[in-house]
Amino acid sequence: MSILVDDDTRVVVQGITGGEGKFHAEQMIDYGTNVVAGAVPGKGGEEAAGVPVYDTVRGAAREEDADAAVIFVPPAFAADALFEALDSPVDLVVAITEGIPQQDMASVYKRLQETDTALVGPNCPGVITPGEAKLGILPGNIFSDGDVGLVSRSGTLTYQVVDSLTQRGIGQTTAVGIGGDPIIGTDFVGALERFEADPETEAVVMCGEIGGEDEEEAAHYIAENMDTPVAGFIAGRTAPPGKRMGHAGAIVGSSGAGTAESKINALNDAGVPVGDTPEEVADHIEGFL
Amino acid sequence: MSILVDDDTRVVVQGITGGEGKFHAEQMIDYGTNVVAGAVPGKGGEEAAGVPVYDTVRGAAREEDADAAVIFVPPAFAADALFEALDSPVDLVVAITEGIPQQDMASVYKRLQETDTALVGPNCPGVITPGEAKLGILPGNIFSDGDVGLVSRSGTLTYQVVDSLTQRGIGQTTAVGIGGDPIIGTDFVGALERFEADPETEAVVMCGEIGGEDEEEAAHYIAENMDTPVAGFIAGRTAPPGKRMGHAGAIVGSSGAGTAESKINALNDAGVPVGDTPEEVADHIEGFL
Amino acid sequence: MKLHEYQAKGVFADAGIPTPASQLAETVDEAVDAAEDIGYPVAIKAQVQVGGRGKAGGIELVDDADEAREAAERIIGMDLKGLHVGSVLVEEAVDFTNELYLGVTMDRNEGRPVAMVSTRGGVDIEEVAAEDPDAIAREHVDPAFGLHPYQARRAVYDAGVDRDVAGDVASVLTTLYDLWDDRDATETEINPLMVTADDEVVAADAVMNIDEDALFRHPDLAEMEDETAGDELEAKANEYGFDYVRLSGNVGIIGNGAGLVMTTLDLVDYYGGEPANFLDIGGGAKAERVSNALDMVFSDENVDSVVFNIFGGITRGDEVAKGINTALEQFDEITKPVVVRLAGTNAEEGMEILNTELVEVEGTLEDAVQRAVERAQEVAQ
Amino acid sequence: MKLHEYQAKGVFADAGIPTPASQLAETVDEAVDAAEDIGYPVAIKAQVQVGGRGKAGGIELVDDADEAREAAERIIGMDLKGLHVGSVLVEEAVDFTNELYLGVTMDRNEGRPVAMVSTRGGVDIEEVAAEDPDAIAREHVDPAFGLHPYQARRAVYDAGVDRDVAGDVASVLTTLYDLWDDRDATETEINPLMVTADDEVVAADAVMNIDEDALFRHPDLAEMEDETAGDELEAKANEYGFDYVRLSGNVGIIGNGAGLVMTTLDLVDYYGGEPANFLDIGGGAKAERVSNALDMVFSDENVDSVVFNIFGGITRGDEVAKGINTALEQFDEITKPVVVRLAGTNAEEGMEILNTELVEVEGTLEDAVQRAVERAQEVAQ
Repeated sequence: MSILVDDDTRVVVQGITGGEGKFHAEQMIDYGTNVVAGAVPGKGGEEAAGVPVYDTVRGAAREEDADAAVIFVPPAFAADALFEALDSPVDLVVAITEGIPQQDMASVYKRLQETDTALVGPNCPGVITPGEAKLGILPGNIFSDGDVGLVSRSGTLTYQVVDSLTQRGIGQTTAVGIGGDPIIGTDFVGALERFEADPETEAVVMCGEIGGEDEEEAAHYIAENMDTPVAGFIAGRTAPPGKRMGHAGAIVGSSGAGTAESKINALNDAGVPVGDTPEEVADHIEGFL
Repeated sequence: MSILVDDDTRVVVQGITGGEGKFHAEQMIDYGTNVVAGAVPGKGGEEAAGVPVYDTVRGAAREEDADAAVIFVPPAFAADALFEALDSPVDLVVAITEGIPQQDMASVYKRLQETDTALVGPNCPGVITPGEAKLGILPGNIFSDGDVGLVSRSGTLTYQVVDSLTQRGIGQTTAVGIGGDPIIGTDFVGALERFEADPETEAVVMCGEIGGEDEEEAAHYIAENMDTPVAGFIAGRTAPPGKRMGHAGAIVGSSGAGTAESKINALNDAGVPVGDTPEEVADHIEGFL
Repeated sequence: MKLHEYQAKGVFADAGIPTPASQLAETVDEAVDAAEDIGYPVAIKAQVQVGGRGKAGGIELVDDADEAREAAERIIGMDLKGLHVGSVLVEEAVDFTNELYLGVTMDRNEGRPVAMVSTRGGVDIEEVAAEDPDAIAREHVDPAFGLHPYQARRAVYDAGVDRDVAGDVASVLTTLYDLWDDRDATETEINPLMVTADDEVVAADAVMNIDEDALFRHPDLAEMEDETAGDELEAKANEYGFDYVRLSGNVGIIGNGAGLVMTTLDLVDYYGGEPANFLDIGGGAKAERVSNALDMVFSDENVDSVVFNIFGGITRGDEVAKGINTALEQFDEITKPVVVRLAGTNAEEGMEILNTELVEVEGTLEDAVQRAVERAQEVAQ
Repeated sequence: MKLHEYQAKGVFADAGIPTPASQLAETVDEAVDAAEDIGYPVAIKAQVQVGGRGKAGGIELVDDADEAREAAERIIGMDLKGLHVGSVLVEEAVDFTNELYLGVTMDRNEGRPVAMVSTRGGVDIEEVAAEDPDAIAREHVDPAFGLHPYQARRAVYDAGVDRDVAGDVASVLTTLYDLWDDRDATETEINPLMVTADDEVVAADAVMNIDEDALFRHPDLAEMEDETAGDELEAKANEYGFDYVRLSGNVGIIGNGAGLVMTTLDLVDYYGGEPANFLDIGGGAKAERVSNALDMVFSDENVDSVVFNIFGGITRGDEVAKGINTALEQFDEITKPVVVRLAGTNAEEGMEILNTELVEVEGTLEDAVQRAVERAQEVAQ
């Protein structure tokens, strides 16, 4: 089993005729993902990455039964692409785009609450269920099929941890990059709920970072609701207050809100061991299995 | 029993320091309505119609346990007053104001869908449960307590029908003026659902008029879901197309949409007798009881 | 409130929608001068608030000054479906390969606006909607967000608009929605939006109806209202603040409350008469409003009798009756028979007070209407 | 991107928020002239992007030209909390009876903006929030609707603002929200909004931070950015398009991906070193970006060693290694020890290719960081 995506997921790629969109659509298809269509206004009737292109996401959803959209659209137009995906409708939207204006995302977030669609991202590497499907830009070859769920705000940090796991022979059910922006769709709790409900996921890695209170909320959720063991990692212990550390969401408030310390304490209080190094996280997971 | 309002309803009057607001607040109180407060920005701490005034509806809801708001606020500010009432929150809002711009009401309507509050109006005479409470401008003395529910898009037409009923000794459970605007809160179906669920309502009068499709939808609802007998009246048989007959919502489309004929046919098809005169409606109701 | 074509085109053009070159003309000479300025062929278009102007002879395409003069002479001052033509729009004739329909209106059943696109422009869109609903692509709009760009595009692609002009058409639709929204319109429409051989789009007609309840925030549009007023009596009603609609019968009707006045009209018809008007004087019945209302129906030549139906609610019947008496006494002569019916609070007291030398009194709505119908028939004979 | 006080005040004043008379001065003479123009007393305020300017000696109230000159001489060019003061704002001193706090920011936990009002203005609002949260009235805003008028009023009444100025304060709050919304701000704030004895309100300070991801639609604000850049290296990073933050340690850090770079910083600290910077070069590792990144850390005097940590995902490790080699070869001399660690796809192949005459190679992140820390300690000794 898995969460969010599997080999039945029928994917439409928004922005499939752009450089990034085309390259990663091909990579997804190579990985075995069931990419059924692209959607680009004005390019309906053409073909890209070997799949038909539609002018609208709704066209792709209707004609090709697409039920998930992956968005590779430049930041200035990404919010509109998100609104379109939500209104097509599809069950899952994965938004890869980095740099979407915060207020655009607040509008999208409002609409999201009115729908039943799950959003992953934006500013995320995507979702992968090893051996079945990947929606996004994750390097498929470092993942392996197995029992550990993974949820992370960061791309390459995820890869780092997965690499450690895979090298120890520990595979993954699904890995979800929830994205590094301040306003995102699926958050830690959203992903953890799904992992908890997935009978095949035996343990979960949760990679957080400074900024916001998502990790604290997750700690609360884990303490109250989870039987599946969770090991954590929090990046940004050395980040100075008031500076944006790469991710728009990775910022400690000038008053000290959103520190790594607060998150680590919350997780520890919830019984979640937090590794000092990525290898230590893998050690904890190995201990759970 | 009754629908929407009874002697437990705790009313805050928005605009209670204005001429209309004050007059009708006094009338409501004279009728026995449990008016507990007024709300007027900048007048907090004052008193009007014998009740305390708050700056905000939320203040009145908190301090006086108000659970229903009646709005007497000029059209330019009425939409904001409606948003405020919906966000206080209260269970019922009755908007008397006539002449609210249509687009303002579309915005309010959107917000209304996101809440659990019932809205009656705008551009309506209000709601009365004879002998218990009246929220609005209806002349209390023509109503009498009894078994007939009444729902109408028009004020004085309601009074005309009620007068006939009362003169025949037929009293009312509750009378609801849903208002003559194109966009309203509680519509015919909304009111009919409540009357159907009210064990004391033995028959219902429904006064429709030209414009829109609410009466057709109500006919469909009655045919599918109602055991309580309904008698109807439709005003505007002689209205020419394209002309607004007093009410903003009372207009037959230039293509012939929203005619009295269509509504009368729909009601007849649903087994609802439609009177040619108000007296005939009273005859039908007398027959039901 | 409906804007004239030339007014709506002005608003559209200011917002960046391409419109043909045009000039308004109120005299034949002005029309010919305008045609010469613009260059032939031009269309001469009657500026009246009614659909189907073309079929009714209100639009003519002319190729030279003689034809322009002839057309202007015929159209200016003509009676078009009952309306006097006071001016014409002289407009560059556009060569087109396609005609599209674009419109934005309120879908009252959904409580939200809807934007529409069809490739079957240039004809009555209501007919298209009736016979082939799928020929119109519709996008319902969340008023809190406005028309999303993807919705404008989707409407255009779903309608099957040619890919080469799709972007421009989507952009016009977006502007049409924004105008609808910003100017408190109840309807904005371009029918047809012409597509030329070199893939330009041009609004060949323009409809813009404004929500009268929102005019207070659009003083510029409110000013245009003076120029759109049709009937003299309707203008007078505007001034008095009455809801008034003129009809073709001979029984004048005055009442309070839209539903009750409509019902009174219906009863006049039901009892064999013909209503002359809808006149709602609103709440209460202050002497001044009553006399204004009477002034209106008395000055309508078609009216042979008047039924005056007031339901006293909060305002008591005896107060209403005093108001009516005072109003009646202001007239030197009551030129047409008036039948009054008072109902509601203190109705009996009211009817006793009424000056029955000036008016007839009936106890029920049905009786009052029947009496007024009889009196009208007597007068008309 | 944080605007300077004078820039934010300019934006607020243009939007109709009352601000005191003020002039920007870059020299002592300009400052004195400005003070004379405005009339005493005036405040001389250092224009630097840091809180607590007053306590740090960056703001002085002066009563005559001598005092103005003395203050300007002291403040212009001073080092304030590590930042060079290049200019001062000379501003009319306002007599006040009350100081309010007004602010709008994004509540990221709720995913929507929040507007705030407090009567405890003029002090650090974060402290107020911590010790007495109820002293701040909050209204969460639905971004699709904006701040409703009732919300602005409610925040003001709930905060307990004096009834005589409530309307004006609500109006300033509405403007503050509109600015936040229209200009893609992440924060707009007035602290304090001064209330004068005759019930006028004046914005005595102004904060406006702009979402850098939205600058593309605000060219006027983007222009102000040039004037707000602080550190020279941070300006260079902007130019190269790197996410870069300068820190105080001596281990330079380059990597790809925010989370992994943050982790590398944390590990440097964990293994007893001190990170000199955060530098995320983003996806892949093209030679040009690598050499730009190296250029940046090499030109930081504080840096004694560099750890270069790349996780090759879609981009293969051997390609990354080639990019690093090419970049390194562009330098005449590698002045500081560089420890490279490659991971991910084709990592082993990549590490074999690396030019180990120019860099040291380690197989794990932990080893690479420890090595770089050691090397920095060696160099520093």
